[in-house]
Amino acid sequence: MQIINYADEERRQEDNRKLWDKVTAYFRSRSLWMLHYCTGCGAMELPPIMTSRWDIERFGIVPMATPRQADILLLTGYASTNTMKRIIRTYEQMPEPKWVIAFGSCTVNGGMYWDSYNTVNNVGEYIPIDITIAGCMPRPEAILDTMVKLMNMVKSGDAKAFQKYKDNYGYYKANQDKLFARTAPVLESASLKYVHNETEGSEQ
Amino acid sequence: MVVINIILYSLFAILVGLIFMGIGRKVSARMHLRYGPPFYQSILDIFKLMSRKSFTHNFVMDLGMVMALAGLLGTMLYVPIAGHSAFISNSNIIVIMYLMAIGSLGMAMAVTASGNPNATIGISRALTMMLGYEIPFFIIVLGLIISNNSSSISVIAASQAGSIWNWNIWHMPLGYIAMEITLQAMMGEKPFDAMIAPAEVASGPMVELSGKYLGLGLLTHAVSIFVETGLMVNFFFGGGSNPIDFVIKQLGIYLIAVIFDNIFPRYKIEQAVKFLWIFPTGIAVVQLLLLAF
Amino acid sequence: MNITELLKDLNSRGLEAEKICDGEIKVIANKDNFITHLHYLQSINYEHLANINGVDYIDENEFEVVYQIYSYTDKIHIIFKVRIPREKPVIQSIVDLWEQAQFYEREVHEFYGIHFEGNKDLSPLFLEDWMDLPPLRKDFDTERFSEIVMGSMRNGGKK
Amino acid sequence: MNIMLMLLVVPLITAFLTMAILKHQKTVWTIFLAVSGYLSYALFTMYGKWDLSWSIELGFKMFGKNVVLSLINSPLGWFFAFFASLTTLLIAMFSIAYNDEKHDSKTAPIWLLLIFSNIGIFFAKDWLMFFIMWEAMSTTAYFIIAHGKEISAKAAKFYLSISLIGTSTLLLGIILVSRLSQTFDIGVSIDSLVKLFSTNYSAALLYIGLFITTFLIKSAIFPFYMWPSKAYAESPDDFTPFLSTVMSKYGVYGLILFILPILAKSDLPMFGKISQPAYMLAVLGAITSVLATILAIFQTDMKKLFAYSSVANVGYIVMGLATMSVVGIQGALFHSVNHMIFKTAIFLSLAAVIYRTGERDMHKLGGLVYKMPLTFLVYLLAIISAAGIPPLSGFTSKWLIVQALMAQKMLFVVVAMIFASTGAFMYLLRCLASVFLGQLPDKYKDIKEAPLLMAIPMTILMLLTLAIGVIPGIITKPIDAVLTGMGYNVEPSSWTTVHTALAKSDLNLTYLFYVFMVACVISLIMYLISGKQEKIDQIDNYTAGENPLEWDTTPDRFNFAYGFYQPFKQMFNPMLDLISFERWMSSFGRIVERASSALSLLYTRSEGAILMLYIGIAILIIGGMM
Amino acid sequence: MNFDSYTLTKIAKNDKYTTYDLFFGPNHPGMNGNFGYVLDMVGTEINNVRINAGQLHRGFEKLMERRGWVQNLTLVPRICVMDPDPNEVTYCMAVEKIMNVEIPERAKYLRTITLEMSRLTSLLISIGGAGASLGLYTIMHWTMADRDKVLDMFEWLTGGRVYHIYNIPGGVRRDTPKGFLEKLYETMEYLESRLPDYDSLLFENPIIHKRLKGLGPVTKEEARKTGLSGPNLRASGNALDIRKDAPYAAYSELEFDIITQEEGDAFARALQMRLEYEQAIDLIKQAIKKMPEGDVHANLGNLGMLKVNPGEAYAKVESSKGEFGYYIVSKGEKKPYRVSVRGPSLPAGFLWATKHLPKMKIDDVAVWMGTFGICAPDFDK
Repeated sequence: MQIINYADEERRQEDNRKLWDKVTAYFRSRSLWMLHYCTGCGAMELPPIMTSRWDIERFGIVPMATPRQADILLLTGYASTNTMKRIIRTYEQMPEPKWVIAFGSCTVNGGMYWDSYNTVNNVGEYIPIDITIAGCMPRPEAILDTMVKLMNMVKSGDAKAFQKYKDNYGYYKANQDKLFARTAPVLESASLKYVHNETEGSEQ
Repeated sequence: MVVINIILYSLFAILVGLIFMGIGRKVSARMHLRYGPPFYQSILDIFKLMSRKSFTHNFVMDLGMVMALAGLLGTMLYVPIAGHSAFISNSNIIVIMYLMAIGSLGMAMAVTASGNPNATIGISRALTMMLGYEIPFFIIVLGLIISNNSSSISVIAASQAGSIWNWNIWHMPLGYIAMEITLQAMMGEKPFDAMIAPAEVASGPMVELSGKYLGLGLLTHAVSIFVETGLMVNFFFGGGSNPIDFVIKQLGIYLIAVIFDNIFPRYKIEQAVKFLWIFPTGIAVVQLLLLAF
Repeated sequence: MNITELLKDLNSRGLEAEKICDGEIKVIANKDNFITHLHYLQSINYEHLANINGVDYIDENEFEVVYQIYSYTDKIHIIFKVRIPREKPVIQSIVDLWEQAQFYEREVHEFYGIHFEGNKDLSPLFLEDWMDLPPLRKDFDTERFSEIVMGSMRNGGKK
Repeated sequence: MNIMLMLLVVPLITAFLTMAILKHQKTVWTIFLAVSGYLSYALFTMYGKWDLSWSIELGFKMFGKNVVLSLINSPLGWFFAFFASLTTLLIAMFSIAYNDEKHDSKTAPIWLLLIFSNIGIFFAKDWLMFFIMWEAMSTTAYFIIAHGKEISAKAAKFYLSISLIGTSTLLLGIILVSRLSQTFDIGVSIDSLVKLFSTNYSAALLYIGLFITTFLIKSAIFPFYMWPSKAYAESPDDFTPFLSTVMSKYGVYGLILFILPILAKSDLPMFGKISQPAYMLAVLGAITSVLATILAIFQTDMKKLFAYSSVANVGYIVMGLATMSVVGIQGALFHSVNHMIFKTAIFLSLAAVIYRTGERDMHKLGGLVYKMPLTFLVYLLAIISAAGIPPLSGFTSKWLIVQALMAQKMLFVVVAMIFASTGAFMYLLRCLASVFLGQLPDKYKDIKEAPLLMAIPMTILMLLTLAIGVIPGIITKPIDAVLTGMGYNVEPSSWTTVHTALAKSDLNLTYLFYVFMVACVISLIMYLISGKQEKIDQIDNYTAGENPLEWDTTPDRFNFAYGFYQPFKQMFNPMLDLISFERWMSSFGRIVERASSALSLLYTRSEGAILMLYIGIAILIIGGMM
Repeated sequence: MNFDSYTLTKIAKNDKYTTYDLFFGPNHPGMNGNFGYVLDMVGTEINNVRINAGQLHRGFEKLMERRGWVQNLTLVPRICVMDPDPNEVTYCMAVEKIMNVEIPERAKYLRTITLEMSRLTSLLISIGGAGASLGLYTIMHWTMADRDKVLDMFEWLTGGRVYHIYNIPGGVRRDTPKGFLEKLYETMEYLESRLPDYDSLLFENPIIHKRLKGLGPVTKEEARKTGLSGPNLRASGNALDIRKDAPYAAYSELEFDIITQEEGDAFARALQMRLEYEQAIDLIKQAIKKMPEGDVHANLGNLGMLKVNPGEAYAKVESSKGEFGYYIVSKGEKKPYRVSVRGPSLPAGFLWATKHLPKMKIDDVAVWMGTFGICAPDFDK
């Protein structure tokens, strides 16, 4: 699957953005609403940044109840297969423009769950990520820093992952199908031994 | 000329409402021991919401949200702002009460059109709450009307002109207390915010609103803040001698509501209605009887 | 009842009971009549079922279903073990004794493929559309699975 | 021929004519439409000609005079008759489309008889005419409600048994009053009752009490507010609007015709600013509207819901009347017309829904806006009007009534009024949300918009409610005539402004509409300049991240409509037991029912027997008088 | 007229259009954690509930069989994010039981301190969360701010804010930094001074009383029989606490009483959390005062190459949510043969959900979860 290289194209676009776009980008960057969805254990560091100590509302970032209202989707930590399905549905329900922040090492390469049968290794294969934060789990300062970085990216028009999703939908869809639309067992061992149990079950 | 006036007044109300919301957020942040967003945050939010893409389920959603804002703007135009208003009218209270219902109707229509049960539950709660607060509110208004023998807000506001001691808050303190509680419910602040309870029905009516629909919803809310606090100023605080005085009084009233909002959890809807029908209504009835006999 | 009395009592009922440490014993029961023993234990105030878990003894070609039982009065924890053959992983359900067992049994069923006779609802609880071997069996290779489906790489792909 | 007589004769003759060709349904209903068109036109031409009358002397004497059956074109009667026939005209148009093979109720001839009695009631000059027509109306309505269905027949019997009480009290009242005034003339009897009030207060109270009972029963005012929920719900869907809007006004008409002048002219003990009997009436109206509102909120059947809504609206009208002030009566009359218009629009749009879906329970419907947008729009404007929201017509009349109540310092009555009209908002929106909005169930995926013949009357009604809302003069001008005819001194009302008794409280409705439109434009501009919207499927909803289809959640199972106000209802549960008169009313009704069913067996077999009944009753009454 | 609320379930059975599905979680503001219930509703009342778990399933038990004894220490705290230390301690205790190792006295006290600090952080979230689910966000902000004070102490002691991996088989990783205990004592005093504020805002609030009293009652016997543990068990009147019944760490040397409530309803559970929070502060203070000097870990050789002799053991710890139990089977290899985790939330989250939620109003679900302290990852594993 061909992936369009955005780096150059965006830089070219940067110059001839209209004033109106610049203004909207500024407003958008100052009012990022994040979806209140704790997908993994990284969500534990969200309450501190939202509350008194770090107070992310200073930047206009507030949690929102439903994907319809939100601008940012936070993937807080590992995404299990079940969660990934819900994340994709949630992401597709969000109106554009929308951004995704991936938290923690486990969203990049699986982290300590790299060999688990139920967690996705690289979240970026299924939905486009704008920024990834390293660490397990990332410290609030890191999250805050990322948020500010995202704000700057939005302001300068660099955060265009949602565009990437639209343009390369085939690639993402194929990966998603590989994960969810399984019709047969993956490993050979399954066909040998699991059948027995099924018939056993129906006899009861 | 009247059209230009109407537009200017509408923009003024929207702006004031939005800045109030921002200040309200700042004040709640301070109560939470936080720094809080800038006071113009709500304006940024509105701009962002209006400029982004949004989803609609059918034309009723569009119609409803436009109707909601139009209704509230229409209501706002009937509220005299320190004796000024966009056009010459009698600013009849009953008209205002019924005009405000357009806002609720539009909102209710728009969100139930999405077909999300969460939204519908929210609307059923909002309407129940409306029945809850209209009763005490109307009894208080009735007291004012009876004592002034006019259902015009301008007359009520003008009757309090002169000294600070002419304000109705001193003449009918019980009515003021009842109104303060009722206002909390009218503005949908806690403990009477069962309709938008995020933890229960995922923000209720707002659940399916995206982009500009939510933006229009927020604008409606901003105007409703302006209208409700404006009514309060006209009823009990002498209506203000100039627009700045008026807005400062409104802000004071709004901040009281915000402070209460931050120290109470929410009632269940039936508890809220029961509360509203017992305490504020009881107080208002006592006040009404004192005025009438 | 203290721990020695309990051991004696259980042994006299034909169970292999053995002390692990203070306040903790393990008991091995037969798959045919373990329910009567659990019934008995429950009647002598072993009322807390902490967990049910499976162990896959693949070398011995057996599954072990372990019931963690505790008495609030005696303060003794019993690791109550029942072995069943791997070819025919069927065991009786104890839903009638402890209500929460239905969920523990569903979990064991999902992760080991052990069938609990008498548990009405053994539908999957955690995994969606799972078609492979039950994952906690020793012969399920999670790394291989992850490699094929999620494209995982050892050491992050570095040799 | 005398035009007054024509008004009576045309429907009567066509009634028998259509009976002969009952098999050709379309023709029958077209004739029905033509007759109602003729009546509306004739009535329209009669406006201002207040000296039209017709009378016939019967061949026997009573009280030393020849007994006369007479009609007169009074402004009050004209007012009700004209708007009633206008409503009928629109319903008739709807009925042509509605009564196809599947929904045929074969009620056109009887309905024509009902219209005949309708005209008679509104133009009757003497009690004899009034009673005959009243009785005819009650009986014919029974047949239409029954319309050959088991369940409807039951409801109809219930209705008939309640009506029987009404007619018997009316008969008793007429006998007593005629004896007192030595004539059947209504005008004279008013004066004699006024005289009686100054001499024998309690006797006079008893006399008017008999009449009031009749009128309250007909208008379903407390304590008789239960029967509409049965009768309205089970009657033919196209007849329900007539039943609810026109027939509920007979009681109101009676009150204005007979009770109000007596109360106004007599010297009565006062309570605050108004007389005690009037206050009692206001309280009854208040109780009715509050109870009916509460009951309407909890209905699941949409026709029952609006049956209670009608009761509540008649409650408002009675409240307005009871103020005895110009503004109040103006409001009451205005609301009578408004109620005819918006309630007809509501019932017609619901009939269109029932016509297409065959379902009456609100929770089984949903999302019909996708399929029937015009019906939705009609319903929407109708409920905006019904909820009394400006700039539509319902607001004006409610506003007038509220202003009148406040001016008369009827404090708790006006609070009840506000309660009822806010509660109205709740049930009106419930039906909107459950029937037209929400998720469209799979089985209604391929229904169509209402047919053209249904759409036309609905659209006319929609425009009418808007026009009256913006230019209230359309109604207030005729009301001026009515009020003048009743002896009130009124200034001619303006086209745009409505006046009240309170200081500085007049309201210019055209201006209000204008302001609202400007606000709409501002709001629309905001909507248009903001970002683009994308239309998405109805099931593409926030479901907490889940795919609803994985949990077998089809649109049918994703629609909150049942138990809409359940938490609110739980507050009222203990009270609902108390106010549910239905139990004792129905047990009472059953006794009467049994008696009446024996009687009804005689004539349910064929429609022609109605005439026999008429004649029999007329002879009975006149014989009783002798 | 039909009195539908009287026979809602009957109506739901006869008329399929009366019911509808409402998705409560995973992406729902009222849900704590990535977990969900699919509610079958009649009106605003719940008719039936389907459990939607597994969103956090990572296969810990499988992964632990593939990793070394000490490597597993990085996995275990992730089983319960809110309250990670009990997992570490339980795992270590199970290993120590099999190896038959006695840990040094000071290590015992340090374990006690970390456990209780962890309990504080978890209870602060629970209390704040219970408030937030009723719309009282102020208390949420306050508790989170105070929780950060505890997290700072954790950071000083262990280097990590949320996951500490401080406890290792044989004791704790390292001794306290200089001045740590004094600062911790001060922090505890600060936390204690905040309690009146919480009380006046949350526990003495009449609306809270109105909302919580009588909600989701659990009787004394039911609580014991259905496997509830921790605060939920004690809120129903059972004076049972693992810290007393099977003392571990230094609990046998500290003075404390088992706090119980009688009512067993949501308010009792919330109050129980509040009282145990106070008790935890007191326990930390006691532990600081009684802290002996000495080693902080027993010598087990090179921990990276740790081999555990064959055997099996079940160890359990009283966490802020209840009993955390680890059943470990060792075959004498570098890796455990089987680790089975008993999370405390399953009885409440699954069994009591099916018992309590039907007939409950949608209004109460979030706060019902909040007072039960349901933590999804510990049953999803």
